Amino acid sequence: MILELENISQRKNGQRILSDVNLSFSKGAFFVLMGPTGCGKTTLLRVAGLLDKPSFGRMKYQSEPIPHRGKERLHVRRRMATVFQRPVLFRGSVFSNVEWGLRIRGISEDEISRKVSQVLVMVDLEGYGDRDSSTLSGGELQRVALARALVIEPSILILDEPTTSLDPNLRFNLLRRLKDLHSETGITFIMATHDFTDALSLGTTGAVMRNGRIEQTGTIDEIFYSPSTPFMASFVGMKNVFPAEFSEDGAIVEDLLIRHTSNKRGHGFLAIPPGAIVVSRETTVTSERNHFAGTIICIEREGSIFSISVNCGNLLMISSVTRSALSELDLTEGQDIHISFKASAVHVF
Amino acid sequence: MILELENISQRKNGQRILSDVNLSFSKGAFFVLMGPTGCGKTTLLRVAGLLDKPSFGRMKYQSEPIPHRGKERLHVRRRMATVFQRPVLFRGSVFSNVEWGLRIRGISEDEISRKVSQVLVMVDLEGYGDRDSSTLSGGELQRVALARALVIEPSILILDEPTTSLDPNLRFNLLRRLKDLHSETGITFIMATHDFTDALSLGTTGAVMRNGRIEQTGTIDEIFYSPSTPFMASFVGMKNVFPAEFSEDGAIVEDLLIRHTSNKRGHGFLAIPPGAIVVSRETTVTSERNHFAGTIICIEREGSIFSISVNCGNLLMISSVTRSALSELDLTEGQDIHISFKASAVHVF
Amino acid sequence: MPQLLEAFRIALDMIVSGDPVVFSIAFRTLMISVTATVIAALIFIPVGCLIHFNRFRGKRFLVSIIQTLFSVPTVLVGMLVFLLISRAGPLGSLGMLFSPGAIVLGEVLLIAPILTGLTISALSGMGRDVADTALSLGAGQLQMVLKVLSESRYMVLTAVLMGFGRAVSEIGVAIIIGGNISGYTRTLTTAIALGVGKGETSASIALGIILLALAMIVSVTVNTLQHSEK
Amino acid sequence: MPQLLEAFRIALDMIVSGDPVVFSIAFRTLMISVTATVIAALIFIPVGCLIHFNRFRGKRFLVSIIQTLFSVPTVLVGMLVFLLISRAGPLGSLGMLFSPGAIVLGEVLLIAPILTGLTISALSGMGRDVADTALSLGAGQLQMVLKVLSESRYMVLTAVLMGFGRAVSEIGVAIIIGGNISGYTRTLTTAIALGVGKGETSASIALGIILLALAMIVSVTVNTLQHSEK
Amino acid sequence: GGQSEPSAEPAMEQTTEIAEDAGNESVPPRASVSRLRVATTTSLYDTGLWSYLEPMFEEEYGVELDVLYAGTGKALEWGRRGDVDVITVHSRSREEQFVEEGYGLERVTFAYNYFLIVGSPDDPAGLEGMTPEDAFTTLMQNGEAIFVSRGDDSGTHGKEKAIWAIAGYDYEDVRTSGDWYVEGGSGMGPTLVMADEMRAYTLSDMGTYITYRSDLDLEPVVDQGDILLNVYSVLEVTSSRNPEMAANLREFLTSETVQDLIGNYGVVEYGIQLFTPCAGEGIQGI
Ligand SMILES: Nc1ncnc2c1ncn2[C@@H]1O[C@H](COP(=O)(O)OP(=O)(O)OP(=O)(O)O)[C@@H](O)[C@H]1O
Ligand SMILES: Nc1ncnc2c1ncn2[C@@H]1O[C@H](COP(=O)(O)OP(=O)(O)OP(=O)(O)O)[C@@H](O)[C@H]1O
Ligand SMILES: [Mg+2]
Ligand SMILES: [Mg+2]
Repeated sequence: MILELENISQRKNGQRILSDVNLSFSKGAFFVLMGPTGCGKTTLLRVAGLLDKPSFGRMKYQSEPIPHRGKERLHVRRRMATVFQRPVLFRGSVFSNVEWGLRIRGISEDEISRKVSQVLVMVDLEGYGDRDSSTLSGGELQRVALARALVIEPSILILDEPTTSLDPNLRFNLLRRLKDLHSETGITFIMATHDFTDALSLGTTGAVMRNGRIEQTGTIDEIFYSPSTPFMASFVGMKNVFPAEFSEDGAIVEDLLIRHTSNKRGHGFLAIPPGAIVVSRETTVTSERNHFAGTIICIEREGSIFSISVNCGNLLMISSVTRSALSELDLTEGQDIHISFKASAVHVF
Repeated sequence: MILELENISQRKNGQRILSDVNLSFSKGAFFVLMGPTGCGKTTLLRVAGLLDKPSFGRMKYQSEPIPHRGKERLHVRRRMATVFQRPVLFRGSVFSNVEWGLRIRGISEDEISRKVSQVLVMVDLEGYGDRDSSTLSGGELQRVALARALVIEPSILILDEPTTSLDPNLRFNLLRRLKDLHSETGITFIMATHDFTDALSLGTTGAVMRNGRIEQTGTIDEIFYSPSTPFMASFVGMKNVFPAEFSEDGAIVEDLLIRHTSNKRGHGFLAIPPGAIVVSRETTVTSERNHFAGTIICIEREGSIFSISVNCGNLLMISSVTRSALSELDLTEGQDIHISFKASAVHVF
Repeated sequence: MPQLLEAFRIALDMIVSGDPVVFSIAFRTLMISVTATVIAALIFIPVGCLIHFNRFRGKRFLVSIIQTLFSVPTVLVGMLVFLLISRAGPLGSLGMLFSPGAIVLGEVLLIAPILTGLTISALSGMGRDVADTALSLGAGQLQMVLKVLSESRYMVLTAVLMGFGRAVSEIGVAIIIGGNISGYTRTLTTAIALGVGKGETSASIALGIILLALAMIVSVTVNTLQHSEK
Repeated sequence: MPQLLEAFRIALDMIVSGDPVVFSIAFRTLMISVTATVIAALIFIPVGCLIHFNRFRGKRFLVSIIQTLFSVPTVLVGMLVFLLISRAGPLGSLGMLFSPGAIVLGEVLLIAPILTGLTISALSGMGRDVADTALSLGAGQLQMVLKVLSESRYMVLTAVLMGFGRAVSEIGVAIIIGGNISGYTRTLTTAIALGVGKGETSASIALGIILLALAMIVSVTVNTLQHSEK
Repeated sequence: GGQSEPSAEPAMEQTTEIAEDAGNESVPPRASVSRLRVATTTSLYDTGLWSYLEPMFEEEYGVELDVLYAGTGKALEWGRRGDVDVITVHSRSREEQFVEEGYGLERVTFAYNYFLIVGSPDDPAGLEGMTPEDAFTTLMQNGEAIFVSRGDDSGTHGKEKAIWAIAGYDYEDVRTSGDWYVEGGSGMGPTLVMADEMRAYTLSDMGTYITYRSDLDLEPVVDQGDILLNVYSVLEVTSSRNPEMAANLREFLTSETVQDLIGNYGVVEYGIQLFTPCAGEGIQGI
């Protein structure tokens, strides 16, 4: 464990922002911190980056307690770098911004110019060195801030939503480079993000916060494919989350019997990923064990897929289909259709 | 046309930032402006919002030319509101921020408090009125900035990446409310965004910029499903874009003959959406007219789907499949497989 | 330095016993310098805004000139105003010389560069963000400027306090164009200068303490206003 | 105001003819006030930083006190330093009274509140962003403070120019603890004051013009340095 | 006020630098022992007499003479604190008190002239030719014609009070008797300017009046009367660091050559005798 947070609480203006947060970051992890806006991600990252002191709790770096002040704390802080959610650049050129972290560490001029050029290439800003930092576009600014932290080659790199202003292609390239850097150098990344694509493609472990508490922590797959609470399920985008009574026959949700593969009994929740729900005009015999008839309530475009709300008895189920499926099946609102899904697609918790 | 930009060019520090931009925004449109970072979106929105004067070109509001200074310009500007990419809040409470636009318009106290409460509910910040603006989280700040512009009820609302710091659920809700507002009030929206989901779910018309020029403008469907140039194709995420020679038989790409439904002849480009390419272990007879054998080069996770690069002769094709398809077909790197796609899925330009 | 203790004793005495002469001088001092500060602020904060928010040739040079005028000695201002309003001067017919109004005029001119220069500095520190935001929400030019000023109010208030400090503590103007006339144009500083001339060190320091007490009241008032406004 | 034209003619004459007395006085004035400003800046900009970057009880009160001291009259500072370094004072044995060094001491004290107060204002205007960024990149406390100072350098330089302006234009300290001794402690302002006392208006204004010319050189130099650095 | 024992502190170490630095304008010597400080009243300083005599004295005795000017009160205060070595002022009673208290060695008079009552040439109160006391009585009774007082406890102010006393008035009554009595609080020069601006009368020493005369529209209206006698004297300060040099300065001022120079000072420039030398003549003043 390179960094450990133990029972961290943070209060501001009498408001409890973080409650009893316990997290540990193993060396070389790419840790992704998620959660709704205002849940405390930034506050937590500021504590982790030693920029704020928590009101309560303690921290360890490589198993050594980090003191609240003094040389040792500075020493640990110097092994970290944080890129803020709303980065500010110093006045002056892009170069002078990026080199600053090296300069205060007393690196030689040669080394500085070599490293700065390298990192500028990495963030796709080759040739921007002489540009005045106040003339950059949003995405350029964000990348300079990233470069400024990367160039230090910290042991722990803390990123607070580092890719929000980037277009998808650039973002993809940049994330790939971060991933390469991660696997080459073994830097520990701690990244807050709202973007599941980023989280899934980069993260090894992660946590989801809610109201200042850690809701779930574990590997990325655990978080996305085994949400432990209804909040988690709805947070990771599972649309069809229902409370259910589990018995030997299956799960009773409202008046429907839903078959599943778990051996859970009693009260609980289940979720059916919208992508797992097949829509058809007629019922056909398949290996799917759940079949229901329903009516299309509404069809909505969500990005490049379409989300179809189907009323089955008292239950509103959402299925997502592609544009081509939509037109091939010729689906319209108000139409009667059939939905089906495999028992193994039902997530129980 | 509520707003027209004619031959707009913008220079800064001798640098050409915008070149000969022509755009018109029809009343009640939801116009989406896209393009890679640094392409000039913010610069254009500042001109459109009457915050900067272009070095060249002219503008019309409701077919009347907008003068470069004076009462009339102010009058038009007062019909607009802009939310910046990096919004700043005024010092003081959230309420005092949101009410400001109304206060300078001399709205009565009652009206002000009614409207402010309403708009705070809309951006999910009910009860935040008394909070000091400097204590907000990134996403809260962004929504206050949005509320501050919405409350004015402008005729044209200009948004420069308004949802970057929001988590997916909140973003979804907020976008839905913006859409409702759009259809209810007929406000003209001009929104820069990097997020295709936002663009697709909100936009009616749009444009993509590149290096300070308009690359393509039209309806959202035209932009996303009929890109007019290779840049556009790759920008909207079409992965399999190839130069081709078109003849009566079909299109020759490297040594493959690809069948399509267009009647284009001579040199051009074609693109095959990765989602339209079916991967199978054996060839089966289907209605698909393009069948090729190939080898899997690599499998990569991109968010919740997987991207499979397949080498067919000299051509690298990318197919995207879901997690479940991947495991059912038991695909691994190095494996020989077959790919197929319909002639109607091939986009020719 | 027994005189210091003595001075505190005298100052306390003057305050406690309500010495009418001292009180009237203190009141006059406050009136004159507050009036001068208010007038100067009303004129030169807007002037600073005008300079900051407009682009024109020679702007940087103008700012240098203003900063140069930070160094103008009070006696020089005193002399120039004297030449202006003395009987033989262009405004001689107004008969302003040796009146409290004349002191106000001189002090306004004296602190004009301070208020203008510090306003420009304050606004420069704000960047374009706030101005742009105000404009984007439909502000007219004036509303925008007022908003930016109010955002930089801490600095602007420092400027006002600095101007007040300069006005209340200056001697040159008050002596040369006020004349230090007992019961009419005598201010705390000219009274102090007089005392110093007479070698009445402790009494002079006592008056200085009273002056600082006045300044304290002003600064605490202004700070409290600023904080409560927020 | 024919005296004004006359004054310009005299000033020009003094400069062109290289009047040795005037030149030596001007040089002395510059040396004294630049020395005082540099010393005060080296001490009180850091003091301002210390106050700004630390939280403690009574901080707001301390800031009020500093702002109050904007109003300290130069004669008061003069008297206090006089009591300190006159033969009969605690530092009397140093024999500093009526020497240029004594004037420097007095001016340092005089402009201390200006430099401290304006430094605090300048830093307050920067917000926590810059400090946080510096810390997040591994800066120690001192490196962080230096970075924030350098980001607010326009304001800090205004503060320094304001301090210089106050030092170079003040009379009280220079007269009371310098003594205006010809050829030794006479500065431009005390020479002006003497001229005014003798009714030599034009010559006094001419000296004032020379003083402003000096100040102009200083302000242009400082501004040029600042812009070129950027 | 600052009472302190006239203390004799040990001479300071810096004496070595003196020889090299003496006379160098821009790099003055630092040790106070090498410098002789004389405090003089502003009116005397403003006539330029000291600038005229200073180089002669410095040449003759090889010392750096620092001439400080101030009101009589301040000059004596400096003497009490030991900050100056010699004092030249013009207020007999205060000088005598200074000597009595042990701060000064002996009051030695060396020159005199007369105070003048000056006013605008049309002489609105008709004071021309009166004695000083009659003139003041007339002013008091007239109550219209303005009189500007120095009001600063200077020697001149002291003289004015003395005249009021002889005229039979209590000074406090005069001060508070009406707007006609303007109590300035400035030096002689500014007071003359103020009187000129207000077309008022004032009491001035001759030296300052002469130097200002050309710029002002003021004429002497009363210049006769013993009470107007203005006697300058020199006092050596007891606690001086450099008593010998202080004595030298007293001797210098009272020497025959210098007495002649004082008598002739300004005659060419102003066409009038500014000072009458009186060393050893027993003229003590009032
Ligand atoms: N000084 C304060 N007083 C009161 N509440 C505060 C203060 N500072 C922060 N908060 C609240 O604490 C919560 C957590 O803030 P934080 O910035 O950590 O959120 P976040 O998870 O980073 O959100 P986002 O995704 O929007 O950036 C927010 O609701 C914020 O309003
Ligand atoms: N003053 C300037 N001097 C030189 N180049 C400038 C100046 N201002 C802007 N630019 C450049 O103009 C380009 C367009 O900037 P703009 O902010 O409009 O981009 P954008 O499309 O909004 O990008 P993003 O998506 O990153 O916000 C950028 O490359 C930027 O660096
Ligand atoms: Mg945050
Ligand atoms: Mg932008």
